[in-house]
Amino acid sequence: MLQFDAQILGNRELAPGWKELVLRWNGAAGHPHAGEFLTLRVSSALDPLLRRPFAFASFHEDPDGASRAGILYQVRGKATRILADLGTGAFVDVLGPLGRGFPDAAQLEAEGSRPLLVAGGVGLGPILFLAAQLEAARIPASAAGPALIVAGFRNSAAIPRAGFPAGTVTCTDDGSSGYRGTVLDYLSRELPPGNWRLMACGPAPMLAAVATLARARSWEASLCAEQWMACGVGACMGCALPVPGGASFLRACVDGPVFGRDDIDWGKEGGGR
Amino acid sequence: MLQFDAQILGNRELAPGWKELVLRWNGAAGHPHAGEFLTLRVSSALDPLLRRPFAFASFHEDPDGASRAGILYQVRGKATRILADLGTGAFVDVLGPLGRGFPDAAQLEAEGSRPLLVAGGVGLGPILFLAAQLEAARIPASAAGPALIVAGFRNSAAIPRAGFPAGTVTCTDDGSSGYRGTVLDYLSRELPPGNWRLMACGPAPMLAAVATLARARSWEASLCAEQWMACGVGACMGCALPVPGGASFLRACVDGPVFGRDDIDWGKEGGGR
Amino acid sequence: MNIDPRVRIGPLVLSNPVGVASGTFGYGAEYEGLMDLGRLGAIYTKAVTLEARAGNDAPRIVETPAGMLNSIGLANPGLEAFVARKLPELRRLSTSVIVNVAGSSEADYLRVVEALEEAAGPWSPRSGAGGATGQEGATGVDGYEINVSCPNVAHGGLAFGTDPAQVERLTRSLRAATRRALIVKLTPNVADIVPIAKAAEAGGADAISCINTLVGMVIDTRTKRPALARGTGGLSGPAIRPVGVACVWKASRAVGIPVIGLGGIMCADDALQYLLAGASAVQVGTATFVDPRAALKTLEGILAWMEGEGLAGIGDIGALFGRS
Amino acid sequence: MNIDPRVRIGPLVLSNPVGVASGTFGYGAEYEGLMDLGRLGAIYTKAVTLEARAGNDAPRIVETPAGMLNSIGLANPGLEAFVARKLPELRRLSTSVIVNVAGSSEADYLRVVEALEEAAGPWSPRSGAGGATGQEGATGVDGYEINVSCPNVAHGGLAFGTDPAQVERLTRSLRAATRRALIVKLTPNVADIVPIAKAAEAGGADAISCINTLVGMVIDTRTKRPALARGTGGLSGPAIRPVGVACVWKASRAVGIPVIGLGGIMCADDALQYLLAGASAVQVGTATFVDPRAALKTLEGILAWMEGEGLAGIGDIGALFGRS
Ligand SMILES: Cc1cc2nc3c(=O)[nH]c(=O)nc-3n(C[C@H](O)[C@H](O)[C@H](O)COP(=O)(O)OP(=O)(O)OC[C@H]3O[C@@H](n4cnc5c(N)ncnc54)[C@H](O)[C@@H]3O)c2cc1C
Ligand SMILES: Cc1cc2nc3c(=O)[nH]c(=O)nc-3n(C[C@H](O)[C@H](O)[C@H](O)COP(=O)(O)OP(=O)(O)OC[C@H]3O[C@@H](n4cnc5c(N)ncnc54)[C@H](O)[C@@H]3O)c2cc1C
Ligand SMILES: Cc1cc2nc3c(=O)[nH]c(=O)nc-3n(C[C@H](O)[C@H](O)[C@H](O)COP(=O)(O)O)c2cc1C
Ligand SMILES: Cc1cc2nc3c(=O)[nH]c(=O)nc-3n(C[C@H](O)[C@H](O)[C@H](O)COP(=O)(O)O)c2cc1C
Ligand code: FES
Ligand code: FES
Repeated sequence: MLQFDAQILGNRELAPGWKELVLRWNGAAGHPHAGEFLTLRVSSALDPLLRRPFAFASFHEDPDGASRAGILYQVRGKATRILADLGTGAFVDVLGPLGRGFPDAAQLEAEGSRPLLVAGGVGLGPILFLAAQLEAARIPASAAGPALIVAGFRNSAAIPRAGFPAGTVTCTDDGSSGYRGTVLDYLSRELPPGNWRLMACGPAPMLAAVATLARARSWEASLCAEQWMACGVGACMGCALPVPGGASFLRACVDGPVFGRDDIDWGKEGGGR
Repeated sequence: MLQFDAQILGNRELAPGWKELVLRWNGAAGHPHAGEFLTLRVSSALDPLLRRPFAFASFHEDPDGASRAGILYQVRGKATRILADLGTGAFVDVLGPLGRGFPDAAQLEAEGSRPLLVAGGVGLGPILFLAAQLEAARIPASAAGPALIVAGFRNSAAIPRAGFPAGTVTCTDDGSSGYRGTVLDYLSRELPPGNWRLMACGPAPMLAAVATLARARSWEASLCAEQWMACGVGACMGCALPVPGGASFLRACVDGPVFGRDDIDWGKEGGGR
Repeated sequence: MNIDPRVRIGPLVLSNPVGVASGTFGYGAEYEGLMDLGRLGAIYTKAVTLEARAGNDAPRIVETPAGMLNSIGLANPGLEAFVARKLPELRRLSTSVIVNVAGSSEADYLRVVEALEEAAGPWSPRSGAGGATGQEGATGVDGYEINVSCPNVAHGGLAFGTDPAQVERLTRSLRAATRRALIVKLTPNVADIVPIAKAAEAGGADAISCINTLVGMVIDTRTKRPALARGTGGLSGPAIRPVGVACVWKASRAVGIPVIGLGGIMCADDALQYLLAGASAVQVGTATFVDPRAALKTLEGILAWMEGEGLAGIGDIGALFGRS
Repeated sequence: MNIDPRVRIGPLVLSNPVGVASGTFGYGAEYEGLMDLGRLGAIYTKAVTLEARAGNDAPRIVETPAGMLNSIGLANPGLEAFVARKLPELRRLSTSVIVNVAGSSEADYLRVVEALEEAAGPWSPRSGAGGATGQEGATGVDGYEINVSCPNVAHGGLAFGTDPAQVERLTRSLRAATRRALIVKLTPNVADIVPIAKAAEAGGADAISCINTLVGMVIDTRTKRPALARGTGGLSGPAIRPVGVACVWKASRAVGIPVIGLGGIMCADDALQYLLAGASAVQVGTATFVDPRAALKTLEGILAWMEGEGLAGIGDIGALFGRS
C-alpha cells in the first residue's frame, strides 16, 4: 500500500454512465490481485470530502517500470461526476492497492473446481480483472473446465463496451441482449452441472441471493462486498460488515472486500454495489 | 437584476495570476454601469459555498441581442482557482447587475471637473470599464480636460495585458515600468494641478489614503469599497460598512459598492481588494 | 394523485411547507424581482427588536467549509420603523408572513408583540379560511417566530434559549398577547433540545422551529484576529444540516406541536430529510444566498418526490420514516 | 531562528504539537507503512473499554457536506486484548502514546486506567527527561485521554460529559490512580463548555481536549431510514471546525491548564486557527482519512509559518492572538 499521485491516461465512456479510467504512475506500489482496490481523492475541495474506493479492473507494468491501472466505474453521485469530468493528463491522489482479493490461481488450481465468475453492476471491473488473471495463469485449462463468466445488466444499452472474454454470458433484465433474466435466474436455471467454484461481485441483494444459492448447491464461494469506507486501511472501523449471528463484525477494507460464503451475513450487509 | 446561466466565451491569462473572463448570455439583464458588479457561482459543489462578486470590466450588446460581459480577476483562493480552470463553453450561474456604480457621464459633465481614475489591484476592471464609458460619452472632451487614469502594480510583470487607454499612468512599486512608486505617491507628488474629480477602486488601505488626500485637497471623490458578501442583494446585512462615527452601517452591495468620500469610514473598512 | 401541499401551524394554514428563514430574506422586497414571492410557503422576516439596531461591527460574515459564519447582530430598523415602512409592504404579499421577534428581556419581546398586534389589528387569514393564497384581508402579520436563540447579541439571545424555565415563561406571556401563530425558534447549542422544546409547548407555542445557528469562530491567520469583528458568529449552511436533522428528529418525538425544520437545506433531498425526521414544514436560509431560487426549487422537488411516492399530503412524508 | 516544537502536557513533553485523534488512527499500525510515525507529536488511540465491544450495527459512516457522521460505537478489542496485543506494539513506537479511555460508569473508567497502570508499569518518559523522541524505557502508555463525550453509545458517553459535577468527580478519581498525563476530552454538545472545562481542571486534569463530534443525523430519502443503522452519529471534519475553534477559544480563557484543539483540522492554516485561539497542541482526525499524510503536512506547515513569523516556541503562537 502506497499513496501517490497518478496521471490520467484515459477516461472514456463505455456506455451511458459507465466509464473506464486508466491511471499511470511511476514505480511500483505492488501488483494488485483481482478484488483488491484503490481509493481516489477526486478533488482537493472539501465537498465531497472522503476518498472513494474503486476496484482494479486491469493492471500492467510498462517496460519503463511505470504502473498502469484501469478501473471501470459508474457515474453515481458527487465524486464520480467530478471524476467523469477529469481529462487526460490530470492528476489524482491514489492510495492502494488495498484489501484482500479473490483466491489466487494457485489456490483455485489446487481446488480443482471450475471457476464461475459472476458480475452485477459496478462489480464488473474486478470480475473482468479476475478473468484476465485466471486466463494469464491458464486456469481455464484446468481439469474441471474453463472459467465461465456471467454478467448481468438492465438492458443491452447499459452494457459497457469493456471487452468481455469470449464465452461470457451476458444477462439482461429485458432480454435485449444475451440471456433474458437476472444473473440469478441464469445461475439457478441454466447453469450446466459441474464442480463450480463461485466468485462474485455486485449489488448487495445479488450477493445475498448468490450466497444462498451457493450454500444450497454446496459450492465454495468468494464474494466481494461493499460498504461505505472512511479510511480504507482498517483504522476507523467504519466499514463493518456483520458476521452471521451478528455478535461481531469484519472490516470490508482489510478483512475483505472479498469474503467467503459464510463469513458475512450477506442479507444484512446494508451497502452493496 | 436577473439570475441566469451565462456561457464562457473566453478565460485567458493577462499576467501571472490575472485572467479575463468573457461571459455571454441571451437577452438583456440590464446594461451595467461601471462600478456595478455581478456574483458568480463557480461550481455546484458545497465548498466553496457562497457566490463571489466581480465588477464588470466591459459590456456589449451583440447584434443578435445577446449580452457579452468581461471581468478581470485575480486568482486568490478556492473560488477563483476553480474559475480559472473553467474552459470555453462552460456555463456559470450569474446574478446581476448589482449595486450602484460610479457617477454617470451626465453628472460628471454637469460638475465640469476633470475625471481622475485610480486603480489598484482587482480594482482595475471597473476603472477600465469606467474609462471606456467616459470615452464613449466623450467625457475626456469636457472643459476641465481629459480623464487621467492612474493604475498601480507591484512590478512590470504583474501588469495585466488588459488594453489600457492611451495616456494611462502606470505606477510600479519597483519602478520596473512607468512611474516608480505607489499610486498614492503619484497622486500626492506628481499630479498636475487641476479641478480633479476622483474615482477610485482598489485595496482598502489605498482607498483610505486616497480618501484622506481627497479631503485634504477638497476633491469630490467616489470610491468603490469591498466587503465580504453573502447575498449581494441587500437581504443579509452581511456586507456592512461603518459610516463615520460608527453608529450605523451601509451595505456594500446595494448602498454601494461605490460611495462618496465621506459616506464610509474608509480606515475601518476591514475588507478591501 | 392530487397533492395538497398545505400545512397547518396553529391557527395558520401555510400554502406549502417551504418558507424562507429569518435573516436571509430581509423583509421580502430584496428578492421580489427574482421570483414570485407568492409561491413561498412563508416568509420569516429578519428579526424585529424594540429599538433600531445598527448591528455588529464589520466584517460580519465569513465563509467556512460548506457553511458560513455571521455576526449580523440583529441589525434591524426597530419596531417603529418596521410598522411604518415594512408592514404596509408585507400586507401586499400573497404569502404568509411570520415576524421574527428578538429582544434583550422578556418585556422587550412582549412589547414588540403587543405593538405589532395593535398595528396589524386582529388577525384574519389571507383569503379564505386559514388559506394563505391571497392578500384579501391580510394584516401583514400572520404569526410570530420568537428568536430565543441568537448567538450574536450580548444580552438575551442565546441565554434565554438554553433555559427551559425562561423559555416556558416567555412563551406563556407572549401566548397571552396574541392569537396569531406563535412559533418558538430553538438553538442547537444545548446538551439536549428536548426539555427546551417541551418548555415551548408547555408555554403554549403553536410550533417550534429548529435550528438556529451554531456558535463558531474563524481566525484569520494573516491578521491573527477573528475573521469576524465580534469574534464568534453563527454557523449556518449545509455543514450544519446533520445537526439540524438530529434536533428535529429528537424534538418532534418529544412534543405534540408541529416542528419546523431548518439548517443547511440546499435542495429537496435535504428538506425531505427534515420532513422524514418529523418536521411539518421547513425553512431555507443560507441556500438563498447561494441560489436565490433555492426555496422554490426545493418546493418543486418535494412535490415531485411526493408524486413519485404517491403521497397526498405533507404529513404523509413523516409517516414513511423507518418503514421502507 | 531555532524553533523548539515541543509542548508540555502535565508531566509529558510532546515532541511537537500535532497528534492524530482517537478513533481515526487505530492503534498506529494501520498507517505505519505510509509514514514515519515517529514524526507525530502523539498518537491518541482508539478508545479502550473494559470489555471488548463489537460496536454498532452497519452502516456506521456516511459522508455529509464537508464532513462525515460516524457511529462506530467504541468498537475495540477491550482492555485485556489491548494489553496483550496492542501494548507491546505501542512500546516500540518512538512517539508519545495517549490511550483514549471510555466506559459506561465511573468504575469502568477507573478499572481501565488502573489495569493499564499495572500493565504498563510506572511511567518513564521516552528517552531523556520528558522527551518523546526515542523508545528507550517506553512503557507504551504516556497518558490518558478520558472520553466523556462519545455520542455513539447508549450508556455513559455523552451523558457524563455534559454534567460538570460528574466530570469533576470522574477526573478526581482517575487523577488519584495515575501520575501519567491525564487529559479530559470534552463534547461541544453543551450550551457552554466553560463549566465543564473548569470541572476537569478542578478534578486535576493536566489538560483538556476539545472537541469530540457533534450529534447529527442523515436520512436516506430512498430507504426513508437513517443512513446510519443506529440513527444518529457523530459529525466530524472541516464542517465542524468553526465550532471547535470557538470552543477552544472559550475554554482556553477559562482554565489554566493546556487545551488541545481538534475538530476539522485539514491543514496547517486550520491548526494555526486553533493555536491562535489558545490551544497548546492539536489533533488531526478525519483529515487522515482524506489524506493519510495530513497530520505530517500540518506539522510542516506550522513550522514554516512560525519561521515566517519569527517565533521560537509553540506557546508564542497564541500570544499573537488579537495583536496584529
Ligand atoms: C471495495 C469497493 C470497490 C468498489 N469498486 C467500484 C468499481 O470498481 N467501480 C465503481 O463504479 N464503483 C465501485 N465502488 C463503489 C464506489 O465506491 C461508489 O460508487 C462511489 O464511491 C460513489 O461515489 P459518489 O460520490 O459518486 O456517489 P455518492 O454521492 O457518494 O453516492 C451515490 C450513491 O451510491 C451509494 N454509494 C456510494 N458509495 C457507496 C459505498 N461505498 N457503499 C455503498 N453504497 C455507496 C450511495 O448510497 C448513493 O446512493 C466500490 C466500492 C467499494 C467499497
Ligand atoms: C463588489 C466587489 C467587486 C469585486 N470585483 C472584483 C474584480 O473585478 N476582480 C477580482 O479579481 N476580484 C473582485 N472582487 C474580489 C473577489 O470577490 C474576491 O477576490 C473573490 O471572492 C475571492 O474568492 P476566492 O474563493 O478565490 O478567495 P477566498 O479564498 O475567498 O479569499 C482569498 C483571499 O481574498 C480575501 N477576500 C476574498 N473575498 C473577499 C471579499 N469579498 N472582501 C474582502 N476580502 C476578500 C480573503 O480575505 C482571502 O485572504 C470584488 C469584490 C467585491 C465585493
Ligand atoms: C445572515 C444571517 C442572518 C440571520 N438572522 C437571523 C435573525 O435575525 N433571526 C433568527 O431567528 N435567525 C437568524 N438567522 C438564522 C437563520 O434563520 C437559520 O436559523 C440558520 O441560518 C440555519 O439555517 P440555514 O443553514 O438554512 O441558513 C440568520 C442567519 C444568517 C445566515
Ligand atoms: C470514525 C471515528 C471514530 C472516532 N472514535 C473516537 C473514540 O474512540 N474516542 C474519542 O474520544 N473520539 C473518537 N472520535 C472523535 C475524534 O477523535 C475527534 O474528536 C472528532 O472526529 C473531531 O475531529 P476531526 O474533525 O478532526 O475528525 C472518532 C471520530 C471518528 C471520525
Ligand atoms: S474503511 Fe476504515 S476500517 Fe475499513
Ligand atoms: S451582501 Fe447581503 S446585504 Fe449586502
